[in-house]
Amino acid sequence: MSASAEALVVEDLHKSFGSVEVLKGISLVAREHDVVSILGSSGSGKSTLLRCINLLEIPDAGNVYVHGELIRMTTTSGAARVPEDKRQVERMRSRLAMVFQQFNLWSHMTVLQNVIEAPMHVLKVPRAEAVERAESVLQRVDMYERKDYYPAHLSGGQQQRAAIARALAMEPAMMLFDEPTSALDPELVGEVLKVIRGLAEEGRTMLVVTHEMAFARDVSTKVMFLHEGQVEEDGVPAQVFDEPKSARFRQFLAGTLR
Amino acid sequence: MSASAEALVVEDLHKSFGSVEVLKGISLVAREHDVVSILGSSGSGKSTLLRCINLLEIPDAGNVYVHGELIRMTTTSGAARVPEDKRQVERMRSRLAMVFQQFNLWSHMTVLQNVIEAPMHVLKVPRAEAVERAESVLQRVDMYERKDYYPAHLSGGQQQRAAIARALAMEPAMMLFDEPTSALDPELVGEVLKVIRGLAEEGRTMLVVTHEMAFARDVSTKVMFLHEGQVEEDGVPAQVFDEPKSARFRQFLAGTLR
Amino acid sequence: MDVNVILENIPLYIEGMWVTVQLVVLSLILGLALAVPLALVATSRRRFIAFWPRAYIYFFRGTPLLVQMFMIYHGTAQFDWLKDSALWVVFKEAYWCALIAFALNTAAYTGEMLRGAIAQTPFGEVEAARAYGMSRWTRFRRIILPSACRRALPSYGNEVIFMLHGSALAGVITIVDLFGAAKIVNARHFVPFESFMAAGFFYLCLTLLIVWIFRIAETHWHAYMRPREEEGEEKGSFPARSAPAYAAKGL
Amino acid sequence: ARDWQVIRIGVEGAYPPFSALTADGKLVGFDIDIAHALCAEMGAECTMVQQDWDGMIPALLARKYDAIIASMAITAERKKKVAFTGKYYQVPARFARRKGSGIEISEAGLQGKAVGVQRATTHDNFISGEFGSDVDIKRYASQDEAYLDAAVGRLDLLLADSVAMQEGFLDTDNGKDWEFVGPGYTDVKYYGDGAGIAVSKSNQDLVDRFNKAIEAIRANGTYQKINAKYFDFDVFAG
Amino acid sequence: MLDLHGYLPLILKGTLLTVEVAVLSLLMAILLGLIGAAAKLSGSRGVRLLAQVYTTVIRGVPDLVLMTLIYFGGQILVNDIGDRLGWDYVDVSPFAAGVLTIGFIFGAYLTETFRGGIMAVSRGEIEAGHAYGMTPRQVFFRITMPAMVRHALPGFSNNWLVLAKTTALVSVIGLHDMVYNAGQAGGATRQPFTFYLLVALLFLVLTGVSDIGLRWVERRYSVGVRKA
Ligand SMILES: Nc1ncnc2c1ncn2[C@@H]1O[C@H](COP(=O)(O)OP(=O)(O)OP(=O)(O)O)[C@@H](O)[C@H]1O
Ligand SMILES: Nc1ncnc2c1ncn2[C@@H]1O[C@H](COP(=O)(O)OP(=O)(O)OP(=O)(O)O)[C@@H](O)[C@H]1O
Ligand SMILES: [Mg+2]
Ligand SMILES: [Mg+2]
Repeated sequence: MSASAEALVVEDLHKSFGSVEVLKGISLVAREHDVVSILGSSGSGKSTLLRCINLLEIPDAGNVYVHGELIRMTTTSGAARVPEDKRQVERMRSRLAMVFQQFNLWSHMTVLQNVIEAPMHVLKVPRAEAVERAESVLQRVDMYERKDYYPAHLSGGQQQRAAIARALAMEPAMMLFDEPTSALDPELVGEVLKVIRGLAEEGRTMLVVTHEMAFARDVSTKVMFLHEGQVEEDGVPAQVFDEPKSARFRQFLAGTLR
Repeated sequence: MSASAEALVVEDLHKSFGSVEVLKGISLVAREHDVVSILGSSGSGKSTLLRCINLLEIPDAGNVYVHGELIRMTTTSGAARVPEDKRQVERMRSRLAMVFQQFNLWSHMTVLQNVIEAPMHVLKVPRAEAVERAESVLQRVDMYERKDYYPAHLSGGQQQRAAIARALAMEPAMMLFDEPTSALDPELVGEVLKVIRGLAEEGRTMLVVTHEMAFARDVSTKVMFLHEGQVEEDGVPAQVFDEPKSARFRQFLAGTLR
Repeated sequence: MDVNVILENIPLYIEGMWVTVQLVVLSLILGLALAVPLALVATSRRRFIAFWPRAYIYFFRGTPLLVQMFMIYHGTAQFDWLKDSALWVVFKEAYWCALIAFALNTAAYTGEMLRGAIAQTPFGEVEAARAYGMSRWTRFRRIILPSACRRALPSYGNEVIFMLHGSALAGVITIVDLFGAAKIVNARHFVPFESFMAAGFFYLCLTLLIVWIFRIAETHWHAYMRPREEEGEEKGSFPARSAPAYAAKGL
Repeated sequence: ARDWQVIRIGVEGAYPPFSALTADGKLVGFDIDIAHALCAEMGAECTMVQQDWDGMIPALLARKYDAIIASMAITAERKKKVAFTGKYYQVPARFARRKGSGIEISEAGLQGKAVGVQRATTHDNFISGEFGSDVDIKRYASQDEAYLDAAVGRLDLLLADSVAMQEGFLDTDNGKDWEFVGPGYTDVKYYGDGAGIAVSKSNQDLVDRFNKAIEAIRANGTYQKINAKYFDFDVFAG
Repeated sequence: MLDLHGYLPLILKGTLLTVEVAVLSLLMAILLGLIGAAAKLSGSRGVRLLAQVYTTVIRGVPDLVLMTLIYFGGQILVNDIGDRLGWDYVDVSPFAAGVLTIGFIFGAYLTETFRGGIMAVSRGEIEAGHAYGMTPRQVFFRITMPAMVRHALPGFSNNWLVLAKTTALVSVIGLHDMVYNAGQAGGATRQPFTFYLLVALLFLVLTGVSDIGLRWVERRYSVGVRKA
């Protein structure tokens, strides 16, 4: 494998809520075509990490580089840390498409409207082109027949696939998945993982928070285990799963029951 | 194992909603100390079966015997099937304690109040005794410290354990669990399954609708796989899991990914 | 019961009804135009800015419409500078006074309704919009406002009905609206029961008309909240939302 | 039949100087004094029930009180519903205009003018009947409200009882910019036979008692004393 | 600042009357509301229909029109009944008419509030009651009702605030409440704005104080509810 470019670099990220420090210095490098699985027990800070990366939460310290570009932060008079340039953040967000655990589809729009919304109003793609693009991604996730449904009329798995289509339609440089299957029943889990696996095979760069060990082991190029806001273990899947160095991670693997 | 008495017998249960037949003749025998796992994909009729057993839904046809006693049904002038004797139903229900998937704790009562409510007002246990009993079951499920919390202030796993305590306090002849873990995250799943496993080891008679194959295999004495309202496969776990006869069940097992 | 008196006076009632409809429609349009900016400013995170629309809303929701109308109709005449200004052309007429009072009043109620609906926007949906790089204004225009308007629709239906009811107060200050017409019929023929019963009947008809219009609007706008109507849908459909709690409003 | 030891009398309270409310809520005025005098004459105990003009007759019909003493003109239309005593006073109606407005009382002069009257009065009937299509009639629940709107400039003309208007408006601060215009009207078609006391038709005996009492107070000088308290002319003849 | 020309006592007397009318009609409305909600949820079609007509008509007709109608119509009705039973005259005073009308109107609104509260109680909780062998009566009084209070409270508060403001209408049927008295004082002093503003402020005090009180009650009743 040739050394591909660094799609995302996170340096020493810190985040506290009140007096609780949730992220205690996380660093992470994702090259192009990397699929990074983020593991960790509940409350270990996985979601917070993803949300800090695209600045849905403002980190207290640390840097994020997207394709080598530093997201510049500054400090207000009130001592709050804020992005220096809102435009830069909006541009960055339009390149890192996030897929939420709870889908967060816009409930008053049909699937198709959901998918064309951001391309049209963020990327300013003309409507006809946005629709064309949307129809092709919907076909990819096998949701074309449901394009005129409202989110409330879809099953969990269908909603999740619509959310993935919405993200794909942005033609993002990178996709962030936050536990994309944990709200689904076992059969739907399989369905959604198949779609993500397909994206991985295409060579998309992805960060995936997941509880599915089989998926982490088979699909990802890197695995990262968070524990109490720190990276407790990371490496390529074979190494991490077969020779875990951290006692806590070994315990976690044992605790997953199967 | 000595042939123990039949705690629950279900004979040829039928149930339709409108024109859709959801249960197409289900029969089932649970002896004392049996732990019956009910498997099946979404919509196969598992919840409906449990709800028909304690008459939260009225079956269209079929008989239910609890400890050999037939729950008598009759037909009204309006051709609706109704229980012949409401008292009998109430008595039966007080012996088959149900634990709901959505917990259904009474939100205006604390955990302790939830647990003493039915013993006091259905079984007419004096308050002091009800409290004593409640405290002991709360200790059993490790919820004693939270007894004065309201349900909304508990985590999912804690709510589920409170719901189990509420059922246990009725000292029921039998417990019905409807997907007791599907609303929980992986670590809470383990926590709740441990409690149920403990109950099984005590020799309680239980019917458990579940998606956790490991649990079904390790804990239950009988497994039953429902498909489109019919019993597609049943037997002891070893036999059912290792040599499944039904093609559909084999597919179901494969679909659960691990 | 003297039905003939009513039949003879139908033209008067129709005229009054027309005035009522005019008053209600105009005040709703003005009120809505005022309510959107009001709600927007009231949701501002900066307290000092949000204070003013909230104070406005608090005053108009906390006092009776009758008193508000009297303040504008009788009250304005207290000020000589106002009577000498060009504005007097407007305040001189009972009709305009009533219209102003109604519009200010409904703006407060509608503004509060929208503010509430905006505050209730599912957090995840707003966050998704942020995550896709939408700017503040795009988020408001494309996600928050359309979704809030839909949620506010049922309570806005109630507001329209209450505006219709409130408009009967116009009859108190010399305007011959539907209630004013009934008062004239009563005054001429001394038939309070019949004359007001007839007015009540016409108001009931107008109310039912409004309810019907809103039902159609909801069928159109709330498709996403209802179970799909098509045959043979699989599971996963959303439970029908329970009817909105009936929100009442004062006069 | 009742013995009429206790009589409830409906009065208005917003029609100075015939009836008005003081700051502390007491009823005063010519109608009120006459009512008390008549009751004293009849040896009856009277309670005054204040009622807005709009509901005056309906309330009598609903038996909220037994008689109306509220400067109510005896007209044919009203006689269909209630019984009247003979008049207890009569004065003509007149228009009033703002000084210097130059409005003349004619069809052309009234064209498009805002004329204030009290709703359901003889004046309302008169203006509606004679000039209804030409003028913008503003109807008020009480005469006081009409005066207020006239004072602030919402009206071009007022039509009311000349005496009531003189005392209750033109002579007050509110009415200092206003003056009478045109003739006095006593047209029987609209104005009937002066102001009388209205009583339910089923209580003819009470009408008789009131008639006797009116004669008695006119004969014994009580009426003149009350007359003199409010006016410097005889309101009975008009 | 505010020169009230000695009219303050008159206004305050009116305020007292306003409060009296409001409280009495609230009591009547609660009673009618509970009956109405029970009727709407009852098994009998006739009873349900009756309740439906009640709430529809009341919600369809302006308060002012209803009040005028009941003030006069109510008296005629009472007279008719009285005549038949040989009673002496029974007076429907403006006070009684005001209280009856407002109570009657808000009974309909509270019917909806209470019904909505009952329906908002989670089906699962009710089902759990049945599943543990409670009788329907027990489920209603031990589970549904206490849970309903919490759901109905916001609607109830809202209705009370509206009711308090609706009392202003009694001035139109000649009751000397604070709005009526303000009109008198405003006319006599030629300062109507001053007096109506005073009354508006008094209403704000009334609604403001109730608001604080009701919020306290709501907080007490919403223990066990997680706020987003
Ligand atoms: N907005 C917030 N305010 C306060 N605490 C927060 C907030 N968001 C998260 N936390 C806390 O931060 C910790 C980490 O939360 P996070 O959501 O990142 O966990 P997670 O690893 O995603 O867990 P899970 O697997 O349950 O989703 C938790 O203890 C949580 O309670
Ligand atoms: N009250 C009802 N009215 C109409 N249809 C119903 C009703 N309850 C259940 N059904 C239908 O009956 C079928 C079986 O439902 P049931 O809840 O028993 O499935 P399940 O096996 O428990 O599924 P899951 O694993 O998703 O809980 C489904 O197709 C469902 O849509
Ligand atoms: Mg998370
Ligand atoms: Mg189920």
